Amino acid sequence: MHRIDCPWCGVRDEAEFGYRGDATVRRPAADGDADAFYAFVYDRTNPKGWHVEWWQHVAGCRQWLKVVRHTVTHEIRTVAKAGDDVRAPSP
Amino acid sequence: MSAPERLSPFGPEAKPGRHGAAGGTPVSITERRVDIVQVTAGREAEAPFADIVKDATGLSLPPAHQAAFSGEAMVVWVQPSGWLMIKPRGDEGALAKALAGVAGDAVAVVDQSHGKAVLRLSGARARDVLAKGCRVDLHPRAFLTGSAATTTVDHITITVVQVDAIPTYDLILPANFAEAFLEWLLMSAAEFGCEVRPPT
Amino acid sequence: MSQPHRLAVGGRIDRSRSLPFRFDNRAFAGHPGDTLASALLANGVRLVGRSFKYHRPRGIFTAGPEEPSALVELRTGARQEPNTRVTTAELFDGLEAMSQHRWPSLAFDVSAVTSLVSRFLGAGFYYKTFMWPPSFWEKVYEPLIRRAAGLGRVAAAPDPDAYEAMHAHCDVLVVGTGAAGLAAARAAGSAGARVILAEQDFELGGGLLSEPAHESWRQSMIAALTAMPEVRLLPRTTVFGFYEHDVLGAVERVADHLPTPSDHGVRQRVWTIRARQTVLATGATERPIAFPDNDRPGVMLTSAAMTYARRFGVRAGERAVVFANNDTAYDAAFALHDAGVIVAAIIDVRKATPRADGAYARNIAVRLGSEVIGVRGGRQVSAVAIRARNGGAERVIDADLLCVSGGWNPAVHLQSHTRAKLAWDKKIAAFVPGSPAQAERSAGAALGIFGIARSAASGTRAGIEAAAAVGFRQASAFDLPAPGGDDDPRVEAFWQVKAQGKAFVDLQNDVTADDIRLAHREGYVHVEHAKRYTTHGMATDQGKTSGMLGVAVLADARGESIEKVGVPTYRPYVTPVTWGAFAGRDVGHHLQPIRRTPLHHWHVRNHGIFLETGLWMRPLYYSATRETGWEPILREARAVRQAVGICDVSTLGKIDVQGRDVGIFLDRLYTNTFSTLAVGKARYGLMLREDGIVFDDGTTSRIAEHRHLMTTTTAKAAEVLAHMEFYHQTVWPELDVRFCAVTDQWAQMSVAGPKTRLALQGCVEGLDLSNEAFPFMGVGDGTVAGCPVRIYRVSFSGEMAYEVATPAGYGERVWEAILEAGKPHGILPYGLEALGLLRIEKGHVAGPELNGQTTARDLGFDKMIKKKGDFIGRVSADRPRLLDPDRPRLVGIRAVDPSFERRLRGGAHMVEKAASTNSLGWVTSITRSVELERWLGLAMIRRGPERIGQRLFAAYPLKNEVVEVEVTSPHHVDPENLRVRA
Amino acid sequence: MTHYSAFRLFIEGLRDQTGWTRAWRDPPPKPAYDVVIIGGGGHGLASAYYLAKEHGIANVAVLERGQIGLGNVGRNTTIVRSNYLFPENNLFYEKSLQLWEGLEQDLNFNVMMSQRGVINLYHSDSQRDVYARRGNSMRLGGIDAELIDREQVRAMAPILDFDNARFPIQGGLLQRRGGTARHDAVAWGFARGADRHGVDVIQNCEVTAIRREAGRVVGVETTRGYIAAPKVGIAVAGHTSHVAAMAGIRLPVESHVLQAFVSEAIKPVIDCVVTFGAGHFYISQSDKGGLVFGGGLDGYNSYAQRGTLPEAEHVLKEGVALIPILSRLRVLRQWAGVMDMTFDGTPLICKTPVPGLYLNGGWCYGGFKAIPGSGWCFAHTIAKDAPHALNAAMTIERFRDGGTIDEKGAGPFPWLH
Ligand SMILES: Cc1cc2nc3c(=O)[nH]c(=O)nc-3n(C[C@H](O)[C@H](O)[C@H](O)COP(=O)(O)OP(=O)(O)OC[C@H]3O[C@@H](n4cnc5c(N)ncnc54)[C@H](O)[C@@H]3O)c2cc1C
Ligand SMILES: NC(=O)c1ccc[n+]([C@@H]2O[C@H](COP(=O)([O-])OP(=O)(O)OC[C@H]3O[C@@H](n4cnc5c(N)ncnc54)[C@H](O)[C@@H]3O)[C@@H](O)[C@H]2O)c1
Ligand SMILES: Cc1cc2nc3c(=O)[nH]c(=O)nc-3n(C[C@H](O)[C@H](O)[C@H](O)COP(=O)(O)O)c2cc1C
Ligand SMILES: [Zn+2]
Repeated sequence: MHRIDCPWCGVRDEAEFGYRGDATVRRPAADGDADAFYAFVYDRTNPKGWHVEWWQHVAGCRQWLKVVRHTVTHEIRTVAKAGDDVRAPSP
Repeated sequence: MSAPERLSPFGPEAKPGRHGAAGGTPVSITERRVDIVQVTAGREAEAPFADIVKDATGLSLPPAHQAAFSGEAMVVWVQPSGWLMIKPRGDEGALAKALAGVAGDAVAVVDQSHGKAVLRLSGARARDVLAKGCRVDLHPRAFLTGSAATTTVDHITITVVQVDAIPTYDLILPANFAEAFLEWLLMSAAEFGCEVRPPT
Repeated sequence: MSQPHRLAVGGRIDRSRSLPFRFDNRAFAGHPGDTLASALLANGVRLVGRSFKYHRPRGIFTAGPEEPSALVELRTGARQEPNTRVTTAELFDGLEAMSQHRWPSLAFDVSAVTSLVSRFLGAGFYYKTFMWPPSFWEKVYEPLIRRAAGLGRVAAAPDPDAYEAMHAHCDVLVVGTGAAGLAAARAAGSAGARVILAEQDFELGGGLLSEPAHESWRQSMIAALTAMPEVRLLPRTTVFGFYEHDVLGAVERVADHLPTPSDHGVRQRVWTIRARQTVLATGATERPIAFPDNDRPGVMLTSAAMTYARRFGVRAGERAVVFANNDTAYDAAFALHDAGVIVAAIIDVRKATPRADGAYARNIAVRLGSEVIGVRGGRQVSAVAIRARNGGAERVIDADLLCVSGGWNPAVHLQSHTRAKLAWDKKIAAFVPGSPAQAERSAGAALGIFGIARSAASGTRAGIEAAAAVGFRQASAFDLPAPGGDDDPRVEAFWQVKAQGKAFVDLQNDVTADDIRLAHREGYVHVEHAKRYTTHGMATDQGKTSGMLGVAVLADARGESIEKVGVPTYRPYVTPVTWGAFAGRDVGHHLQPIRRTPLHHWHVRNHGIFLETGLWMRPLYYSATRETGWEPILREARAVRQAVGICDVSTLGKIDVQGRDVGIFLDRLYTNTFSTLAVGKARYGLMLREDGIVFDDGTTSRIAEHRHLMTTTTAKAAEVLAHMEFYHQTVWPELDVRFCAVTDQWAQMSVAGPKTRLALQGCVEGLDLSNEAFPFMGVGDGTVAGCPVRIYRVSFSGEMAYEVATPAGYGERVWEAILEAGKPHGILPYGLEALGLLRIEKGHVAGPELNGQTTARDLGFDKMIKKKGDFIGRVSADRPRLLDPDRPRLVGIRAVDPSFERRLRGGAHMVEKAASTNSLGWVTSITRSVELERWLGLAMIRRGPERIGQRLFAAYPLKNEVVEVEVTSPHHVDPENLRVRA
Repeated sequence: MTHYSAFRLFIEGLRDQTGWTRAWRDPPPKPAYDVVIIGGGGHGLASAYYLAKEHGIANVAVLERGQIGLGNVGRNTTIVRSNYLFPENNLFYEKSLQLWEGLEQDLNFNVMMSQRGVINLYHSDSQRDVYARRGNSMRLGGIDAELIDREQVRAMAPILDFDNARFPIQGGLLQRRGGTARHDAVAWGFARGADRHGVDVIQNCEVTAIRREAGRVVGVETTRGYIAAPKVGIAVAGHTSHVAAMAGIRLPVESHVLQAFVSEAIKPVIDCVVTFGAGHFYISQSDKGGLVFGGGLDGYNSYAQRGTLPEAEHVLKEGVALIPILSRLRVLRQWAGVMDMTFDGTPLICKTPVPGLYLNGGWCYGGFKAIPGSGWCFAHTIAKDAPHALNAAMTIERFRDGGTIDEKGAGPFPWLH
């Protein structure tokens, strides 16, 4: 069971959160073309290692959080607010 | 406007009385009939809004996962720039209107008096009852009087506020789940015995 | 009720009380403090079960949860519980147990003939046969195999007992209460840490329970721990899994030692323990040695025989032979001797040991450099055949108990769950915990440390370190047990006796050393391949006692070290866990919490027939006589088409959206424009996912300049809110918008039908409902029966309709007031079914059309897609194959035959000719029409709009039905939308 | 190599099983092959087998980084069926099912294919219609499917809860030809079968790079040296993204974890495969007597082959809700496998932008049943350098051009499929 340290609420169980995948892809600007949207919607690195990803504290403060998590060990390195600039540590 | 009596969201079966094991030190469960308004301040609106609340209720806006109370009034942090303001039941919609009137556009004021239900759970074993569904650590080293947490209990999103050291908790829950939650709570408390008190 | 094998004195049982119990319908008695195993042994019962494959007689092999052989069906009726280890079942008054996996009786088991042909049934034999003739596999062979397999039987009726979950948090979790665990818990507890101490046994003490010399220390430790307010003791609690993020699962057997759980009590609970640090003081398991017939009843682990004598006051046999490769067995042998068991000989594979002197002092014969090569007796050991290892003649020693000790395996399972790698400890010839991968450390025998004093010291260290790691410093020291002589286990790695006969390496699954060698010969040389091919270590005991033997035999066959070969992956559960315990309270009707609308109890009182839709309960229709079929639905729908009806639509998702940028935000959320919506007006909106597929729809009203109230579908309410928050918080944080879910705040009812206005005018105050003052898509406030209402003039049914919303607590009052006012106009409440009927007639899309596969264009919403400006899904919706005119598109269909005999069904496929198999699309929704008096529906058909007027067939091969239909516009009723504006 | 038969078993029984030989050889890698298949799971081994058997291409190596058969093929809930909605899927899976039906004899290895029937339960009319759409699609494609009512479900699986359920059972979509097969045996049987045809099954040989010259594949770097091959097929399931990335290919694939469970062995209680329609739970009983069951994905990207506590609670509560008499039974073991989830839930069997490189992946949680069919189609695609009609739609391009095959309608969220 994941335990995620919400910057607002403290450490909480996975059950309170929703997931939305890779947070390194960004929605293209309003004039983005088909390629840009393909990349946003479908193209994924799918790393075996550190992954920067979206989790929402649904049954809590309802904030979308940027979580840096290891996809093999499930270790969580960072839990940041949506606007924060966080990167995956080098493997 | 004064409006007719509201129907309790806890359903017709929620009658005062004793449930579960006899003897021991039972916990008590009381429906709190209150008005609740959810307020969400826009950016930059938080500070002026805090003053407004202070003036209106005498309460400071509590920081993250805290609640502030004074008498029967309570303000509970629920999300960044978002609080629940709870007061004894008054005229229909009056609390929301009053707040909206003074807060203006920069603060979203939403009446939840019917959308949320409040149960007060109290007794020496209250913590043990909640531990059967509440995932948050309620141990006194981690959660004190004035602490608040929105979390899931029995799969339902509930805001838990510790009111005193007995311990007593106010459980703020979605009205549509009120009956289901009460059922769970009675089952979980049955081992210790449980007194359902008349609503206040 | 004599207990012939009960010792006169000693043990932790209460001889003053007697507990009657039954095994295989025979009556016996034991004492409080007994397990079923000790009570059976006390009564001289040796034969307890049959093995899985060969149905060989089996007895009690261990004294703990690692038991591979002695499994029974415990209790009867709805409480029957298969595969229960007699070694952990606490005796209670009236306990009933039956042997299992035998027929007709335990003593005479017909299936034991498999043993005679066992030479043909080597490992994996079934992969090589049963292939001819092909049809025989399913008809003949497999049914036979299935019947023969399996062990016990599950109960025939649902479980009457309750279970529950428990959530816990602690600084230090200590698993195990032997010398190491007690010391660790006390060290951590006295440092001030919050400690949980879990022990699977019903008594705390582990190995100490068989050490009378340390009893006072044990008691003082427990007393000290009990006195610490932040230490929680959990007996009868097995920690079954060590999961990620330092969460451990444990199961507490609250009432398994009672005939039934107490009133208001549960049988078991699953604990979810979030531990900042964990100390694994789980002890060690003794392991056997593989030799021919090492599975006979009467062959037992040496420590188990000792435990029966010392803890339970039971002689597991009269005359014992001990077969060992290590020194700990001597201590056990001496304990047996001191308890009055004759120890005929100690057969030691080693050439020498300092312990031999202790044996001679007790007049126990020791045969060094010897091995056991066979066991005499079928259902019970009668003698043991031995020989010198360097070759020598066979000698036979009479004995009814053969104690075997092949050394000790530290209980490393929990650590292995964390993916920590094991390390090989040559000194004890066993795997020990490797460096930790999570916040844990091991102590005592679990770490490969033997001796009470040394274990206690190791536990103390672990407890101090664990507490320190989370910021607690030890405050006060406590006494440790006095060191007790020579604690060196001195073991010589010795695994198998190579002699003729079946030497088992997995007692429960009947895997022999020969099976392992066969697997190796056939190329299944990796330990995981060998495991799977032979099923070694896959039984209910997961190879806890004999697993290492198989590994050792494989290593020998490979000519490699055990360290190199490794063990198969250990996974949860340390011991198997009851399903019910995991389910907790979430069973039967409580599987999911029920979500009720504010009108729920009105529906209940007024004969609503309910349907579970997601978590909601919604009335399908109303019928006092509980009719089935279409009649009640048609009645309700007719009321709407001809007069007026009222329907509870409180389940629709409602989101209050406020802020200066609401208009901009909604424009990006919906395919159509909302920024232009006037205050006091509602508009229908369509949302896409970013891949261009329709996500959700609903009407949204502008309540004030900077405030909108959105409605979503019932099913998607939560998803839509999360979706909005996602885009707001992560993509467009600059927009000033705030969301608040208000679904629960409102009771909402749709009042629809040509007489709606008349009905509402009879009860609504403060709002002019005339068409001029309050046109279609208007929004306004008023009161009904003194309650505030907000009224939206929107229509799902296609009739003139008003949706009336009121704060939830007034729902019933408003609903009843409208019913009262509508009475003269023939008002009826209508349910989900009539609602569906009406919307299908009208051609409004819902769940079956918005199924995640359709685009806005597919649904005929081309006009709702704005040409300018960004919105979610805009770009992806224009991918070429989503624009393909050949895609299925929404149309209406009507049965050509107006009689209701040949019914249309949802899920039918559209085909060109009655016999065609080429699908042109499918039927999404159907209904009996009250307006057109025939079956009609909606369908997604390739080039559908181009086919309007054509005849096609709705094929439903599942029922061999084909119905001819005409393709029409989806709007079967009032396509001009006159009624809604009337 | 020893032929398997009852007669042979008899003979070997008489001579203490001494005559059996290795099921497959353990050859060292050769410097070059006509085709290299990366991945010794079900798909890789079946592909090699059919390359040799159907196309006469036997100079093939299957390179497995660890031991064959210990990936998903050796850890799944073994359900075999062809009850899919879209013809692009159901015709493909039907081909696979037909191959399953003769696999024992074909491979001379008893993979215990057992057609005891698969029931997908429905609990409401709307769910029935969704299943009916699927069942009718199957029937139009010539595939067996039946829509059964509550009483028919009861007759097949009387132990389900028909009386006290939160979500009462209304009926089910039944495919009688569906069932289960023995997971391990499938890997071993194909390995042995491929080996018999001359394929080299090479274990402990991890591919670390894909070498290209002038844009074309020429071979692979491995932990056991360079191996040349003009054609390379990827069949690495959970690791598809990584191996594809070795050739510069990025995919709409994420790795997610699915868990499975087995109970203690008990006497037969359920003969068919049952899938709960009001949650995520499916169950069957193995020939050994253990109940094998599972639920949904963990819900987040993961390569951890490890069971979790929330999923255990989730799956077991649905298990007890569906079959209350299992409440007192014990669950024995919990494990997990890494799924290569595509963004529409449908697999990829196709050529790639790199000539000579072929892709077989995106199996999600349903690739066990696909093993023979996928091997057969992939072999065809590699041998002919063109897809078979059965896998023509299973391309990477479908995500760009909007031709996704989204059976569930869950959209581009792999963890929801
Ligand atoms: C719990 C669970 C339940 C499931 N239930 C079902 C079910 O009921 N029915 C069904 O049809 N499907 C089911 N599946 C899905 C099915 O198991 C998989 O889709 C299928 O097995 C995947 O194909 P595979 O057998 O080739 O994969 P694998 O067996 O995983 O084979 C891939 C192989 O590639 C190897 N590899 C990876 N990288 C490299 C490299 N660089 N070099 C060399 N080798 C490499 C791996 O070691 C592995 O052996 C389930 C899966 C799981 C985990
Ligand atoms: N006499 C014996 O039979 C025996 C057996 C083992 C150890 N010892 C001796 O005891 C001393 C070691 O003490 P120790 O404390 O390390 O071991 P221990 O065997 O005394 O205690 C381990 C305890 O952990 C419990 N346990 C194991 N796994 C568990 C789980 N998953 N959940 C809950 N409880 C679990 C066991 O029931 C046992 O009570 C040494 O002297 C050793 O030689 C004796
Ligand atoms: C269909 C099936 C049946 C299984 N039956 C058993 C079983 O009876 N006993 C057991 O210990 N494991 C059983 N397993 C689980 C395996 O032991 C193993 O956990 C699984 O294949 C995953 O491998 P791993 O745990 O080594 O990673 C079974 C697995 C499958 C797929
Ligand atoms: Zn939070």
